[in-house]
Amino acid sequence: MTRMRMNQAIVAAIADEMRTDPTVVMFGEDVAAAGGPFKTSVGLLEEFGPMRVRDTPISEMAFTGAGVGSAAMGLRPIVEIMFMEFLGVALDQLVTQAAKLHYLSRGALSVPLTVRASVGPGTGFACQHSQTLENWVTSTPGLVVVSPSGPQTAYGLLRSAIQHQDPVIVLEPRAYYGVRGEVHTGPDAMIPLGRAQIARPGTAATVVCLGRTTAVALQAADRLAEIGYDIEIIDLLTLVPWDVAAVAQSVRRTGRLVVVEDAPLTGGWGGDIVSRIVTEEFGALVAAPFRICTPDVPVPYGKDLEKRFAPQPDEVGRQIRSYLETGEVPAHWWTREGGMTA
Amino acid sequence: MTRMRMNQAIVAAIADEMRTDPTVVMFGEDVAAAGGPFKTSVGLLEEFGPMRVRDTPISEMAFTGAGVGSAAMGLRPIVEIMFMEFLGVALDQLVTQAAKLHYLSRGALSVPLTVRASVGPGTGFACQHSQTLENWVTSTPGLVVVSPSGPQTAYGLLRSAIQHQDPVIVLEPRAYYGVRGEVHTGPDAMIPLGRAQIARPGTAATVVCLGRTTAVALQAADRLAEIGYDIEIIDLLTLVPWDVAAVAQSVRRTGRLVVVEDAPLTGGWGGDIVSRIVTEEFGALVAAPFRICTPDVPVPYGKDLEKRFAPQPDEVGRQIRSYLETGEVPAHWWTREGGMTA
Amino acid sequence: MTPNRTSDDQHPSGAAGGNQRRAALRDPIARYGRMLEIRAVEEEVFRLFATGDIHGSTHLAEGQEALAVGLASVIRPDDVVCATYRGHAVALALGMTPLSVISEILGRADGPVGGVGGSMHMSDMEVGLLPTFAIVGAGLPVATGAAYAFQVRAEDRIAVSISGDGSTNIGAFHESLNLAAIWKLPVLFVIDHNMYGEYSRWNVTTPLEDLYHRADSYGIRSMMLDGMDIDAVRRGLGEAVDYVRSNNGPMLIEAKTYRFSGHSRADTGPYRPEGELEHWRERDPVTVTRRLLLSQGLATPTALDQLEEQIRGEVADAVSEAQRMQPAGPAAMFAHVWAEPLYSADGGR
Amino acid sequence: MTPNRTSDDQHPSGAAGGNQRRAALRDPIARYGRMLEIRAVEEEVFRLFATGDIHGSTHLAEGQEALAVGLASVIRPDDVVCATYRGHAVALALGMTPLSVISEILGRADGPVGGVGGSMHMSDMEVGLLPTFAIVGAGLPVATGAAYAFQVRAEDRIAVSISGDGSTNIGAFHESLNLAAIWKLPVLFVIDHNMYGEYSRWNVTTPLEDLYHRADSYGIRSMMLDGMDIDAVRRGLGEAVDYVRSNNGPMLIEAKTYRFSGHSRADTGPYRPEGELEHWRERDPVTVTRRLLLSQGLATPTALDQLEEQIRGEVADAVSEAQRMQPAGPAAMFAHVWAEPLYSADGGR
Ligand SMILES: Cc1ncc(C[n+]2csc(CCOP(=O)(O)OP(=O)(O)O)c2C)c(N)n1
Ligand SMILES: Cc1ncc(C[n+]2csc(CCOP(=O)(O)OP(=O)(O)O)c2C)c(N)n1
Ligand SMILES: [Mg+2]
Ligand SMILES: [Mg+2]
Repeated sequence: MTRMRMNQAIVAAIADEMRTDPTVVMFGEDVAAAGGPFKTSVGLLEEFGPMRVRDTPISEMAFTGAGVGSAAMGLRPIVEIMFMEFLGVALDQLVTQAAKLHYLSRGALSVPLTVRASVGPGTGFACQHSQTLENWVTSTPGLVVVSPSGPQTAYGLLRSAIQHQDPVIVLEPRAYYGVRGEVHTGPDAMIPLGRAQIARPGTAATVVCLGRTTAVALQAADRLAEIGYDIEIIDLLTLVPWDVAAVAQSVRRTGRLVVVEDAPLTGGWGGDIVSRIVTEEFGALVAAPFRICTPDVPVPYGKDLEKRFAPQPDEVGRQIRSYLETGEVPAHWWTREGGMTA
Repeated sequence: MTRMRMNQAIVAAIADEMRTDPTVVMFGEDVAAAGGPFKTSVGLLEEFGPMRVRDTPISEMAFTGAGVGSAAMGLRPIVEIMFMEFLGVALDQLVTQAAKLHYLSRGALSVPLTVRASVGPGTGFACQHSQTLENWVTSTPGLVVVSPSGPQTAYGLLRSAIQHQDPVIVLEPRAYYGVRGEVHTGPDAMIPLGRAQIARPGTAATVVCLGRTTAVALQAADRLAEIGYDIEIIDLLTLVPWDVAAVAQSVRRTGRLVVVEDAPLTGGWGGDIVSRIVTEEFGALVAAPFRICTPDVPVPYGKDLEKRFAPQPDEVGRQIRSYLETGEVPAHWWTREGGMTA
Repeated sequence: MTPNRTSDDQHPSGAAGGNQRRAALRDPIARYGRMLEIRAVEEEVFRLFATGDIHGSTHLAEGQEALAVGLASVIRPDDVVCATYRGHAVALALGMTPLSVISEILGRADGPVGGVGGSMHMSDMEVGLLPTFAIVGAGLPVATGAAYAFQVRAEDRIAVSISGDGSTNIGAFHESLNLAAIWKLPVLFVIDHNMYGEYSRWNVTTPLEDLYHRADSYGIRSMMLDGMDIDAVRRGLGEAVDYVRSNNGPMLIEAKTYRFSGHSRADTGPYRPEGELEHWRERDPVTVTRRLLLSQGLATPTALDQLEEQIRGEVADAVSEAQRMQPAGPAAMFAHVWAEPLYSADGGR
Repeated sequence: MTPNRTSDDQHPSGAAGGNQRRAALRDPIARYGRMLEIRAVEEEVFRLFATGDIHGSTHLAEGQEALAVGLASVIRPDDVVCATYRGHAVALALGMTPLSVISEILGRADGPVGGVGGSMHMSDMEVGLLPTFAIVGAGLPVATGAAYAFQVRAEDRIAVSISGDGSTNIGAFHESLNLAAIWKLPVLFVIDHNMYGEYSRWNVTTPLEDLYHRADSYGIRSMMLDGMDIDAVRRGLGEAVDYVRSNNGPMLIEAKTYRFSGHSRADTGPYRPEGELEHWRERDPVTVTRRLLLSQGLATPTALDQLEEQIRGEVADAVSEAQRMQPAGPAAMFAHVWAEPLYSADGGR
């Protein structure tokens, strides 16, 4: 176990994979000489050389596609998309090419490509650099979508993603690159794709989180525990295909489902969780499930605004407490505080 | 009332807007001289001339962006994206630019842009030209998403979209371009954005549809009516922001919710409908809501495969009948028919 | 090491030995025969479309056979090719059989893509053909990436991207050439300038006629050649292939051809300037090559007539055989979605 | 007719009269003053970032002032400009006030974007500045579209896109130039070649140094100029603006500048070749212009010293004033999401 920041855990995962598998390569904007804009590739160029670690031009379509082509030819490329928004100029290569090549080659090709993209609010980068945008990639059969919640899961998921035979996109909560934690490394620390983790066992409600919101909900849970509410927190980790069984099992125990997410009310990924669970576990639910999400507005810049925009421990605690006390779904903060709808 | 194909209704809507408003312009690949790959702009070049109706190079990013820039400068451009997939090379301009310019100019600019894109299966174009991909655009505050279900709604929604002051994307079910129907034209035929329509009133269940699936569900409803099940069909028409009130009201009457969609099980738009309604109307539901959707596979090519892939009247009827008879959510066809999961 | 082929599931329709068919192209008569074969297949496909046997759309390459066959004849079996929805000619040239191509277009279970791909998605890694790309320009980044893999492993292979004149207006073209240049990758970009993108003549969409000049923006060596003349194609592409294979970096070749067919399906090409089609028909690569073979004394008219008859017969047989094959059943759509299925990909209730 | 401005909500911080500030640039001393002002604002922003008063990131344009001011001085008030996240200099040059720029960077409710935009999203349509684009290359298609609107309405206006050397490697650059050329649009593409894209020197990402050659791919006229010399900038851009405004179609100008600042925030530029920064500092547009004004006898050293002192004072005052302004409250994030809100945009429970 070593204490490291999430970006260091990412470097460690990549380095460990590069050491064991000579087909692992990495490229993206300023990932080589500069060690990555978020310092997620520090030292890799020095250790693995310019054939395997490369800087690219500002050409997301070309270099994401280069990931697709080189993966199809047997490499295991890791492509860094600095901000998820930049996939808006390259989505075709991931969704319409990478995710379909195995299918369209009748299995003759596979695309063991890992795309890493930073996502979400919390760093003051404003509305063109702060979206989560999971929905750009979630309804794409053939593409795995994962999202770590801190240093340990960043390490474990990334190693699994690199080893996986299908394309995987890793959505990294950028607000957490600098967050520190104890990290267990090595092959045992790999986290299987497709499996959620119970981040905190509990009985009062099932709270499903992803990425940045797991730690938020954990903080809320501590305070709720003090007043006697013992919630279960599921860190989804894999968003596609997500672990329906784990969530369903938990809901069968708790009878209540809450999703905490950085995505907006309309179209956010939480809708998929609530919908599927309610269809499959209707009888087990003792109260309405609901989502604690972001309002339907572009991510605002101002410090206080951005903080208010995304779920924070206080608000999550308040919502869940009210839910458990009343059995009713609480109002969103922007409704409660009055007249703030766009 | 005139009998016309859906593509002719689209031409009529554009022509009527171009006649009344000189700022309306249109461009896209082969929309001018050739009248459009789906014949959705036949005669417009002849009537309105090359300044207002233009062919573009194969440059979706540039011409979608040209729509954004010209809309910001006061035109009302209509941009044709021949197949929704092509937004995979241009999504940035719609989601990250168009939808944010009003916000980022503190209201000084608005972007009355209409993007039309053909969507969905049913024409044998295989997996890179048959996706619905609503999810690429649904969690984008600032962008309206609509989808017509036939000639009349294509006319009415498109005129409203063109007149609307915010960017609107119109998802046209391409399988229906050739479908004929009676079309009432003129300003009275405009369909307000944000309002669903009850395509068929009923009491047994609320069935929410969009685009291609409305007619599918209507056919299923006729057969269900013969055996005494009277379902209500809501044609959503606007997907973002969708008419929560209309669906909620219906569900309060019927106690049952089914969504019929061309999108895949994982990440399809129906999750948003089910999730929101279950949160707000949990008490009104007498049975589990569920989605009749497509399996998590790329859209297959073969004629029979493609037909099986997407909801058809028979299957929708079978599912809803079973649901109403047993109170239980029926199995997906691919589970029922055994062992077909990817 | 990662295997780049994970198939367990061989399609019988490709069994005729793509590599032998490729090797045969060393012979000029065989090259002529392959052009005839492509023409015959395209004519059958056109007919099957008209009779409603083919679902969806199909993009023929009549007039562009010399480029496809010329290209196939100068690359090696382990080189790879990224082509487009207008891909039957390239597929056949590379070695896929008429039965293979036609069975996929007919959506047969034993088609090379199992009937889930169709006309726009030919693929057979046995002959180095990646699934053809239906998004304009999408093949260029992928070819660039394939070349990068060859460079990393110091393999003696090259990647080829072949795409249309229209594809030079899309962002992926620009980005790929730039990346290939700066990384000095063994990739050959072939632009098949058939004068049209859909229903638009090149001049409606592109401010310059000779597209090979666009390579200058990236310091990439480039050349234009006559795509209707198979010998010119072989000479030009042969040199380019050598250049690229010798680690000089990428190269771009523009081949001037002409699309005799409409863009797709029933397009009759009403937008063509008068006389243009007729002018180009005089340069039909099939008839030009025949004339050349005869004038060079490499074959007799009778021999070539017999060859043509034989090929037409084989193609007709392939059509009949493909029609007798089973259409893909619903289970086909669930095959090969994932190379490594996760337990959570459960398909739902 | 559609109004292209729907604002009801004026931001007081822009009230100082952007157009007067623009008009002032007819005077060489005022141009020098504006460069000084930009430099002073960037220094304050750098300081505020260091002290933690600024949230997020910020991209300074020290060294690039001559290009910004030169451009602003040769276009008309009703022309429009699409610039980038490195946009403070262009914003100030066009006429936004230091108070306006700084208040937005500080996230103030009365900032020009109401505190929801920040450093990367300067905007003030009073001076023709569209919200600056934080996605590399995104401004080029938008400028192209703006120019199309001017063409349709036969207006005497032009659109300007200004973006970095790195932006010439992205697809949107290629597509926009092609579209602008084939439609013959009144758009001027300015490439600010400051030698770096983030931490990469141009040669790491781009196979040719003089980017104006890339215009040849589209038959677009182009020119290179010295972006450190405001007179050269004015001459070159002035000609280009005339050319574009006279309906000759688009033009591309490459200006060679140098980014004295790091890419963003605390980047100290460890990747610069030794001596490069010092070499370029000798060509600092602020000091070069000062020297020129003196040598031409247009001003005395005392006058320029006083001017500098005055401007620094004004900028310091603007900072103090901005710091006293109210930060944007939560309601700000709900403003201007929709120009025409639909009843169904209800915000939920
Ligand atoms: C990104 C994208 N835009 C548009 C299309 C629709 N489309 C298919 S083929 C074609 C014309 C392509 O022309 P060209 O590149 O010259 O190739 P050709 O068809 O002549 O072989 C177009 C516009 C597409 N498939 N992908
Ligand atoms: C599509 C996209 N890719 C990457 C980035 C990240 N990024 C921001 S600025 C920058 C460098 C741009 O360089 P250049 O165009 O030379 O402009 P400069 O910053 O030098 O003004 C990069 C890569 C981005 N904003 N958008
Ligand atoms: Mg062509
Ligand atoms: Mg630069």
